[in-house]
Amino acid sequence: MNESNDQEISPATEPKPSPFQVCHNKIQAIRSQIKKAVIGQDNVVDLALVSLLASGHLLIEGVPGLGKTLLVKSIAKAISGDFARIQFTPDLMPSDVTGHAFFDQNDSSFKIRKGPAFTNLLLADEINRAPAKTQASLLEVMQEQQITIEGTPHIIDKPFMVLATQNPLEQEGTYALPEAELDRFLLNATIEYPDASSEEAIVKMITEGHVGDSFATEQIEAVASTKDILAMQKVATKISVDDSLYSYAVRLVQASRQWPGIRAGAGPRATIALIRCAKALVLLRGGNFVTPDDIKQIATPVLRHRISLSAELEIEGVKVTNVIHDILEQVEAPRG
Amino acid sequence: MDLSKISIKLRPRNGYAAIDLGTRMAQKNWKSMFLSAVIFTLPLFALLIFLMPNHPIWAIFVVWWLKPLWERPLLLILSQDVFHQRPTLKEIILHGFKLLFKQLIPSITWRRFSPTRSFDAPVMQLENLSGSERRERLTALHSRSPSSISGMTIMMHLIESLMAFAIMLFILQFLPTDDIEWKIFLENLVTNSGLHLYYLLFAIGWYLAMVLMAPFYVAGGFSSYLNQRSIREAWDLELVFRQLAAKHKSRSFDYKNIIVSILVCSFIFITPKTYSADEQEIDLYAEQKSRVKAQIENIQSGPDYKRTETTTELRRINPLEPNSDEDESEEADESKSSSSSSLIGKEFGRVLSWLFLIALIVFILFKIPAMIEYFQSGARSKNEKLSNKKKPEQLFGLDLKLENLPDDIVQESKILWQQSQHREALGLLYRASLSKLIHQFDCEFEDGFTELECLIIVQQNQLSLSPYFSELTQAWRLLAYGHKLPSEQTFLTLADHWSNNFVPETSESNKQRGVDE
Amino acid sequence: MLDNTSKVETPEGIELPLEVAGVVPRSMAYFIDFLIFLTIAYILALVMGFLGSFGEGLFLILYFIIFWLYPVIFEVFRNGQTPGKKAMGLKVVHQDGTPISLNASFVRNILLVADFLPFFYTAGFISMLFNKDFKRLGDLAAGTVVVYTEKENKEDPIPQLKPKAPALPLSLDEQRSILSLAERHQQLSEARQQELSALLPEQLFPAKEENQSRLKQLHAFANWLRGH
Amino acid sequence: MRQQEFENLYQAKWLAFKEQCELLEKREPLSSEIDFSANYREVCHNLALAQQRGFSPGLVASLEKLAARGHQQLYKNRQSIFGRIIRFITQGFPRLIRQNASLFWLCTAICYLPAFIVFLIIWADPDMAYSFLGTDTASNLESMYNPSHERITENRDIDSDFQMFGFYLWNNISVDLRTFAGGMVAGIGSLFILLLNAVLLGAASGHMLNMGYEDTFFTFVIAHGAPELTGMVVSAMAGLKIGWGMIAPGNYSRKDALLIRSKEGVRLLFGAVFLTALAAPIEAFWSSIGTIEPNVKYTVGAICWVLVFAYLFLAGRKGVQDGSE
Repeated sequence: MNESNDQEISPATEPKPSPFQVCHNKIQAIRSQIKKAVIGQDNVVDLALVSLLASGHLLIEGVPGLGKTLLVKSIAKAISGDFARIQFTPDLMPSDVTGHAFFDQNDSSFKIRKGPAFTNLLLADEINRAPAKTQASLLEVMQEQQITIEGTPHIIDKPFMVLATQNPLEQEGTYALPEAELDRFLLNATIEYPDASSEEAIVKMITEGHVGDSFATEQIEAVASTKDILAMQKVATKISVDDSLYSYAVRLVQASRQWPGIRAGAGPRATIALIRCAKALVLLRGGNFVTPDDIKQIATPVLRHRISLSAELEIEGVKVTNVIHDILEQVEAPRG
Repeated sequence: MDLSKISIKLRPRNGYAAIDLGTRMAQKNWKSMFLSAVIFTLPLFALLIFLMPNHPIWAIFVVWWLKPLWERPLLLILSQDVFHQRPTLKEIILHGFKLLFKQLIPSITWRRFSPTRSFDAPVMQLENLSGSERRERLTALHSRSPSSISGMTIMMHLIESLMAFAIMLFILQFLPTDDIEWKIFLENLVTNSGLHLYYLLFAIGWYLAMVLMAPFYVAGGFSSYLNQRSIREAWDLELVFRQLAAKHKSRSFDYKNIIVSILVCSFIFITPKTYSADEQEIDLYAEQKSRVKAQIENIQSGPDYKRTETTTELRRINPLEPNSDEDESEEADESKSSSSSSLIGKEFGRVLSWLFLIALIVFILFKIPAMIEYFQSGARSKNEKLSNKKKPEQLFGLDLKLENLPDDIVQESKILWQQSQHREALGLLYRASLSKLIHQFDCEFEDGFTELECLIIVQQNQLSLSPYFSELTQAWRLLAYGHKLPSEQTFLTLADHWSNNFVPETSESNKQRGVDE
Repeated sequence: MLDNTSKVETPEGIELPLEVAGVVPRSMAYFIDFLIFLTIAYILALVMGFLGSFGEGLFLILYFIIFWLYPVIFEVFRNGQTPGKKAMGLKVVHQDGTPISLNASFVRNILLVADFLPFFYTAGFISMLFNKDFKRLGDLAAGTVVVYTEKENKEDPIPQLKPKAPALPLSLDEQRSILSLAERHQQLSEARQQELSALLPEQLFPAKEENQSRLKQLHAFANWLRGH
Repeated sequence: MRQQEFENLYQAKWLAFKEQCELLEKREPLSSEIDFSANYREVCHNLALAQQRGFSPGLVASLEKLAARGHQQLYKNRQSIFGRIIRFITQGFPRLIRQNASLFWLCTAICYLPAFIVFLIIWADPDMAYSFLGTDTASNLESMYNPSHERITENRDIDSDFQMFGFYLWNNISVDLRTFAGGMVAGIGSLFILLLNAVLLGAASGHMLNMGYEDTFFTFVIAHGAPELTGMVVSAMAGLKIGWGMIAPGNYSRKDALLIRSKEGVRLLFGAVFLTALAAPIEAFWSSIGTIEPNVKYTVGAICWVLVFAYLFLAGRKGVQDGSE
């Protein structure tokens, strides 16, 4: 999924700056800041921004070491938000995620030590390496947007977004997330090796004396605030959607349930996710209405982790993406 | 000692779960129980062996028979442990010897074969009941009691005897006898013509199995008893209530005799009196049952175990005779088969064999291309097949068939526009264009194509009308999804130019290639 | 405190009790399975006997399958229950309480051979008798336990009475016991219930309502505790 | 909140959740609006509350049961078994062997070195054959592979081929499984069975060579020997894995080490069973044909060996995932 020629063809927006236009400008500014540091991963950057605008969580799959931390750091800096990273390990405890209460000797009272989950952007690295218990605590935070420590609920500051990575290569010692829980993630991005030119740029940047992430993030300016993000999230919901597109989204998701070769299709939350993400995508691209193309584009990352294939297709080595591609090709798009 | 420190979790359980709790209790106290069992039996066993060296079986038989007696100290240990009292070894021995003589005769005669022996023991030993009192109490406890208790007796006996054999055979394996074929030995044992050595080993095996298992059996009975009391008498609640009472009484509570007092105090109240008639029957029935079971038990604790024998044979085929020996059995099998099967069956079998072989080969041949395909490209191939299958013949779900469109499209759409049905008007133009593109310009649109993708196809086909179509598409998209009405002027221009682009027949349109708007 | 359940903490932070089953019900379940196995094998032998050498070959294959895979198939596809286990109300689960997987079922059933050692399952019996969760060697290696399938134990209704607060503060355990007494009022004889309530201290009962029996008052407490 | 209030508040949800569990237990799909995991979590919360507030044992027990049912459903492994098996065979197993390459070579050495030594011994001193094999087995072998034996010169009936197919399948795989189980005795059992077979193999080949029956013997053995002997080696690997877990548990407790090792071990065992099952039809239907030229048989045999090793060392090098977990 990459930028299509949507932008060139999409109609010029009205002359006076609409709230959509303002948001678009802002988000583009954020995007270009991030791209200063994160090179050659436009796809993932876009998906992360979409997920941020749609106030959802992002599940990233891909080989380790492709700058996921950098991505999260950059976003956090660009939106002047907090950032935390948790490396999930087999011995990670739920309280390492959420925090815990402890007894303070000085004034002999219980104090709360807030865990890394109290942040705006949380990078949960290799979640499938932690035992189910710790995963469950993270998933709960994601769902409830609040953390209960010693019976007292603590609300997490918004915006709150989790970027979780899964490790596909390592099977030994991983705990697969229960299928029902994968639904918690709005989008599923795959991170891939950068293409040759981007790699060149990265190498250049690093060899010109700037070693490590610090330089990369240093040059990012905070062009927005967390409040802006909340405002933009609100604006994103106001993007107009034609009725025919709702039924298109429903058709797509329903097709995923009846498609031959799919064992478990996506649930109705997928439909909601499709629309929400398409709206956010439009905002990112700079439009003020959703077109079928937006839905089509966002469908793969929205559906990929919500679909599982039947045994036959698994044996044949068919990928979920291929099947989604088929669905997109064959489910009637709204026209005329 | 503190009542709150009762060492087991009491609550009404199902019968087997109660026995399992007993197993846990026995695990906890196993060392002392095992030790006291050995202390009480080994001297007797050794003495008997010494007295009758030629009849070790009798020695072990006596020890076995006296089980109810030497199980009593074990029960003592358990009952004390329930309240975290750990009697010293000396106390056990002292108390134990006193206990041995309690109701001695019935215990080792008619009560010996009761299938609920370990369940009944606490009534006699801990509640100190005898005679009709005891019988009444037992009747009450047995009524609606689960079958698990006699089940346990049978299973534990089975395990004990299996273990006895296993231990014996295990020892036999290490003895340098030239013929250690245990089957022959078993025959010897049964026909009484074997060596005394075997009897001795058997006695030792049995003895070990007995002292090993006894704690579990006693504990299983005891905890079933406690469970039954929890169910029938809410013994678990009584403990809590007594504790509560003790907390609120000014004078200190007498903990010392707590077990006895709790155990004994309440048996009259167990069941409503109306049940008594039934219970008599139950009691009779139980007795009958016990007699039958005792017989079974008797048989089962004997040495003759045909069934287990067969299993062992099955399982022992090859760890010691590994597969290089197959040739031997091959011959054996062949000779067997020729004699055993009928001629028709054999023919039939032959046919089936061929069928099987052919099926196997066909299957492999059939699967080879699939495998190669899998290794080569894997994903795509199947996927393509799948999409080909799914590709529908009819083009769009939309109303794009030529005959369903009005004859004069431009006119029709203009009328619609004037009627303020703007969306329909532009929609008609757009749909008509698509329809023409499909039917006259041979554009291939998939079902899932959006307007933009259709446009791309048109542009790729380098049709002359693509600039016009692009304009139309944009106007349509703005209207349909952005809900932005094009100006009347725009619409009219689009409508007027429509026929220029689409109405000419295919041949003409080809000629028109290059004509720009 | 000794109990025959082992607690499993789930990812959600609650403790689920697994009521593990011990040697007696499990041996019985095995015995039933063994009889079924023998019956199947016998029938197979009868049928295959008609087919000559082919039949013998087929018999050996089928025998092989039922000998090694009979428990595996049932455990994986029938919710952890072989027919014998089902009859005894047992099932196999992972020790974390999740349903058994193919691999685990395979391990535990192949290792029946190890449990058989040296003869007649002695190793298995001893392991089961001395293990806290009654695991045999196969269970130890596969990380499985055999548990009782929970029976439908519906909550028993308590006698409806006008709620009344007890005169003393009660601990959780004591409250629970009073509720439990009320829940079990149909299983226990009236006399026994009276006797149990007589055990409780005088101070618990509000003095003025002596005309009501203690048991009645206890039931009223139970109603109060339940919050009627 | 009192118990009654609590019950009134949540009763409907518990009932609904119970119905959802029942549906899932029957392997029926849930209606799509239901958020099962959220419902489950709520039941868990309710249970925790009920436990903490000392609600009646009946209620706590029924909530516990409800939570347990949900737990079973939520954490069910929904991967399809068939797909996993195929992927394991095509990729997972060869990879596993390569991961454990040193153990594989060790077991191969344990198998073939003693065999070779025994072979040499018997070659040097033909009489030793009888002490290695025992008189019965030796004479059996002699009559089996005597070139003048009628079964060598004639083809066996197809149905007895099939009979033998069943026998090989049953017997050889059973040996594999036992070899694995032998690992429970600190690995000694596995080693013992492997060595025993190795010695028999060496002794039999040596003896046959001495008797001059080498063609009949080796033509019979060579083709199916490739998967079968390899399967045996692999099953010994599996057994040693768990045996080693008991001897040298490393940083784990013995119990945990055993658990972890047997997880790996059983995957090796699956592979071993696969190889052995592959050997059975070859042995029954191909090896038994006595009328084919020895050269052809040797060639086919050599191809079998090459194929087996090529499979173990080349298959599954590409591709992403190993589905055997």
